[in-house]
Amino acid sequence: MIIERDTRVIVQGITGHQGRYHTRAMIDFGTRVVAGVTPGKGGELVDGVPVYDSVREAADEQGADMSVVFVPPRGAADSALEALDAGVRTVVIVTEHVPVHDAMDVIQYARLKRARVIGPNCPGIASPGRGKAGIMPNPIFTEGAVGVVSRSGTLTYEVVSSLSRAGLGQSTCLGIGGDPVVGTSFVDALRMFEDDGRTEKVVLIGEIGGTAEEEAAEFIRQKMTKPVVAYIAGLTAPPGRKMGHAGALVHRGRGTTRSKIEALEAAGASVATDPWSIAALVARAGRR
Amino acid sequence: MIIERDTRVIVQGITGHQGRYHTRAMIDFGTRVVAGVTPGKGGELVDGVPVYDSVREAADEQGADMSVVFVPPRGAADSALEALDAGVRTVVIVTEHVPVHDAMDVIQYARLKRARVIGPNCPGIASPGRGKAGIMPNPIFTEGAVGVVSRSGTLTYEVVSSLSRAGLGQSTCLGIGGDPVVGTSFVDALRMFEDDGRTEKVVLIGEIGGTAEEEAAEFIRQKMTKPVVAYIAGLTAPPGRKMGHAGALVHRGRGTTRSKIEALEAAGASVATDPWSIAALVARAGRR
Amino acid sequence: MLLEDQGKRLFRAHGIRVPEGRTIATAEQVPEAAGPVMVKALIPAGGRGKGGGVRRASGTAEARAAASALLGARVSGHTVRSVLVEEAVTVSREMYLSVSIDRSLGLPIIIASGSGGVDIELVGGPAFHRWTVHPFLGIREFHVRELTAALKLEGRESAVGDLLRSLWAVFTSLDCELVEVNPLILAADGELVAADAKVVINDDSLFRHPDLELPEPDGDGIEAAARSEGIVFVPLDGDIGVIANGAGLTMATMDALSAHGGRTGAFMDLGGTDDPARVRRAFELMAASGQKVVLINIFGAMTKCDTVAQGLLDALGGLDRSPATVVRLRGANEERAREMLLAKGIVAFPELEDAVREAVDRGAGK
Amino acid sequence: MLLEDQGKRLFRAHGIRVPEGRTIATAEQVPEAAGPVMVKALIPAGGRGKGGGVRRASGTAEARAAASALLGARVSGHTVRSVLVEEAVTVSREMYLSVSIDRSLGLPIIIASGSGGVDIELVGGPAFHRWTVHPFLGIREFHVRELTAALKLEGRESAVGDLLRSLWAVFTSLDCELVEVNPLILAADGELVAADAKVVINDDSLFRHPDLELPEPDGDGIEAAARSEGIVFVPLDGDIGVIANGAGLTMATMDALSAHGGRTGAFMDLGGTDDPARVRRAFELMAASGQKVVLINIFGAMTKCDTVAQGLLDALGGLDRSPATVVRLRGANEERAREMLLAKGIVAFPELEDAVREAVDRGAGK
Repeated sequence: MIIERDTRVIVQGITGHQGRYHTRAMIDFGTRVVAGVTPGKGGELVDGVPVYDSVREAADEQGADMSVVFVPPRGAADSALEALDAGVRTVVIVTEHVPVHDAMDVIQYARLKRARVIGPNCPGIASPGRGKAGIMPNPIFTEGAVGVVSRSGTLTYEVVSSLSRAGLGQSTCLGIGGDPVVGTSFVDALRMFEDDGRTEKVVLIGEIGGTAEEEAAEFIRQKMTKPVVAYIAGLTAPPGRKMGHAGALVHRGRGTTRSKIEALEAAGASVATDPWSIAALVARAGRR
Repeated sequence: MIIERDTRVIVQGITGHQGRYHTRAMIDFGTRVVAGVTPGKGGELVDGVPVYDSVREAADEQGADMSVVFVPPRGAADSALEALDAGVRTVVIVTEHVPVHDAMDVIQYARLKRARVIGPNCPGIASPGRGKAGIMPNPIFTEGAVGVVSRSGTLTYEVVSSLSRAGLGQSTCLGIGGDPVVGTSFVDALRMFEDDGRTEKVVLIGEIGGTAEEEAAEFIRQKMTKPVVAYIAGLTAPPGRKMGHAGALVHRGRGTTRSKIEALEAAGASVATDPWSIAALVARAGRR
Repeated sequence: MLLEDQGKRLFRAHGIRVPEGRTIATAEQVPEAAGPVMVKALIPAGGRGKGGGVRRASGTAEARAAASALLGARVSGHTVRSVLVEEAVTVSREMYLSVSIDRSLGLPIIIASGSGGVDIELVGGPAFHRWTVHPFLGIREFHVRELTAALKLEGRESAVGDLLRSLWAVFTSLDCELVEVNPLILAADGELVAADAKVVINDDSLFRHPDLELPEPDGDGIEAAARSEGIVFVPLDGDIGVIANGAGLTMATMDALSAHGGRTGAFMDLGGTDDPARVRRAFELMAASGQKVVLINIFGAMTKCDTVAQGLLDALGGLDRSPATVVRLRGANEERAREMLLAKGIVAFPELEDAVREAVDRGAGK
Repeated sequence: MLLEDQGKRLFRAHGIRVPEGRTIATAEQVPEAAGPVMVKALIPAGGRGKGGGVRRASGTAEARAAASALLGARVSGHTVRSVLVEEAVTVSREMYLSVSIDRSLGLPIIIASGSGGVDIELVGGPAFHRWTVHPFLGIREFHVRELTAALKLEGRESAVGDLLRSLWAVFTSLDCELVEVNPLILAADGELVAADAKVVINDDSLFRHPDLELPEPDGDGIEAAARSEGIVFVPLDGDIGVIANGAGLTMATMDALSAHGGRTGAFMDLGGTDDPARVRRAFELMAASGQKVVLINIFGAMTKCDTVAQGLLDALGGLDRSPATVVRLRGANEERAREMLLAKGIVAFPELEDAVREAVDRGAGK
């Protein structure tokens, strides 16, 4: 799903600290990282990966199906637009603190180009045994049939790690990002998991703020045949305060944990009350 | 193809001279004209068709799959964008002299909305026995299996009329418009005719300027199984002069009739040397 | 969020009519008023009206009294440092108009209502009209026509168009999350007047607006100090401080505490770091916030567990008194971190559940 | 298309450096020159260089002689009414840069070449780099980076960015079909200078630019008179004038004439009309253009055949001498029109082929 063994991945901002570190980790995960891009650094090598001055050059010479953007906030949108303009089909924006108007532009341009944006402010995607585009830690994963989708980073690692310890491997883990406006929604992810032959069960990790979980619940009710286990963080977060994520904000009474949990339960999802109970619920979850 | 018996058509600029005239003609053709739009004229009736102040209202109350725009050049793009924004799937822009930057905006917004624009500066579309959106004259058509696509207006009527006299009815006749930038290209039209169960043979009427016919030839060579008869106007037009249509301009040696005819013949199309020989070529054309 | 007077200056610069007014910091500065005036607390928060932060005065003396009462008072959780004194516009009708971002659609949205006195909590309800505006198109004539009809301002299309395009210009040029006019007034003289101005600028875009002076955030020194280090600190009313890395994990830890009978006293999202000094600073700030217990929950990825352990040990070594500290570590370099802590007598739990129970027990004074 | 001096004034207003120059209408107005100058014919057409319309002069006397030779002369089919005299920039390198519209893609396109002296006919060839620019995005930093590399102007990214954004601003704000700088000069002082300015404005957008003074179109009075009536008239070198309705039909009629041995003397696209007076005026203009034969080919749709017949009869009634007239009619009210014409002794052919043969025969004087 989204990333396969033969997906040609490029890294934008590959010569930075984060870019270098995660390029190594992606290669170790088995990802086909074919090129890096840093303007002015064309011709260098990072861990054996050739660096180009532009995505267009990288795409012309190496092919580029997917890009991971590690470029700082001021240049992140420009880099993502450059990738989309050069025909990259999936752009993962890891960068945190991307201006929200920039995010809207990038996401709408992707829509125009029939491409996909994941993020911004997201850990990316990992499909154990196939490839990874982003920053999720390699050791937590095992190959399997659980699809995981989440607005969070470390909480997701926590959950994936506990799934792996419980012998529940993952098909694909997708971090959609913690910003108010993101390119790939829960509903998009659920639709892909429902259609994905490798995925049997789905874990959805949400949090307060917005109505993405309520929309996910509606999709689960109407379209999902695969079982969904959900967990929503933020039950005790005070309203009106941003809780770390720009998107995690209960505003004018909307987006509470309570409304999300109720919607998901009404839609037939099992909702875990603690992160550590998720694995057990997944193990028990049957085909609906 | 594009317009069917149950397609709900609205008319933007319905209270103008052209709008009224062609609304009547579309209804006579059997088209389901459900509403008209003229800001400030909401509540009126034109030939029994209710008029609304906005597309949104018209769409909410009557449904709107398709719109025909008769609004003058200054407001044509705004009207088309309004229709696209309200969810109309196909917008036919009849208006001549739409600024080319406006046309680009409208076409790109349609792309974003996964909708179709036909035109600007086009006679629209007619599918005998099903419906018509545009200004082609009703009496020239007969129901049949010849698909016609053209950059021209009256020349198309001439050809359709001669096809009808020769007993060769039409499945759909699509006028893509004479401007340099149009929403639906020859290639788009050929692809639809190739997939259309009602169409057995295709007539393509081109003219000097641009490379749309050359691209059509490439598509015919690679993808078309149905026979194509072509005619290209402008063999004797002098280079560097706009011949009536803004798009009919041989510029810097590109877009000559000669190059178009050669490309089409090389692709296996039959090319007529006179408009009056088209019908005979169509009658003779076999499945390739 | 900008203060109302900043928002109104922006509006005026974009050609939007706002009431004549003056910002003052002491009651003596209240200008002589010819007629009735509004006296409004300048705080970066909505709901001031309900909180008593907006008063009407019939003349200068009343205005002074109102300013005097407001200055220095707490309104909606903020201390009032300045007030706006402005002409009271003679109202023919009150309306609502805003441009914001619809999260679900990921698009700007205009929300409008032709009837005044609307409860802002109901924005999105049936009394409100909504139009998404595509960022690639901006405001088009059809938006203006539809908004004019929705606001029942037929015949004033040109004024509505000017207003809407100006609000859009503020919204886009300043990277806003919200530009709200509530109420928008149809004045007795037939003009449209923005009687209030609520402008919320996207935090992540501030680098593009270096000249913009944002109001000092209220809140105590620890919050401000944490912010200056890029650490999110939110004070809460319990006694267990939670330090975790990542917003979701921090909230999940708080929720787990609560589910087991604990009460979180502060939320601290450490974010990603590979710098022990930063961890140390975070712990010191948390310790200074007066928590009885601090629960540290780290999942090591980019942030390594041993980095956190080192930072924590550095902090503890430098503090005279420190709160009871419960540590839970998972992930990269977890073993090494556990050994480092154990050498100093600190047990790091591998399971969150155990750490949560321990923290709750300590908080309850068991 | 704007004249070069107009284009350069636009460029300058957008911050683009252009050579210092002056527009003059007589050789006496040539300013005193300190060094070498360029003397350039101001005509709305490309290819002036090849046509001898651009001359270099080493000083004032040479410049006067060049201006004198150019003023009043015909260059590339246009009469030179004014010339531009400007400083000759010391060239370090010549380049090419334009923004235009790619018809196939329906998108704006930047075309650039780092090597000068390029043959403009080869634009799009391998020496040229091309980037579409999405109208919804405009110029972005990545375009600037790529253009800088393509022009081999590394280290001058900021100057390239300013230039490209300015050209884009001209292109979009003036509804251009083409904004071309050929050559773009890297001057000896290291600055980028637009040595030429070709700006083609989309005719259909002129209503948005009422202040723009376009050069008087050359061409004879009939062309201008037709244009003022919204009729397209193109003079050609044969003797059969073609009046038809619709661009495609008119061209097809010309082609058919040619295929049968005739030579078209003028193209006239009547467009759509339901006004006999307009048809009459069209025929009168065609008659005045001195054709031996006029072939009228009308397919009646919105334009009815009887309207055309009436207009034609009105015209013929008012003319002392008229060319031989061959009429072919099809479509709405065809029968009625044929009767109207027959009553005045004119046979209207139903088949185009027959009408074409008749017109060719008449043209050949048979």
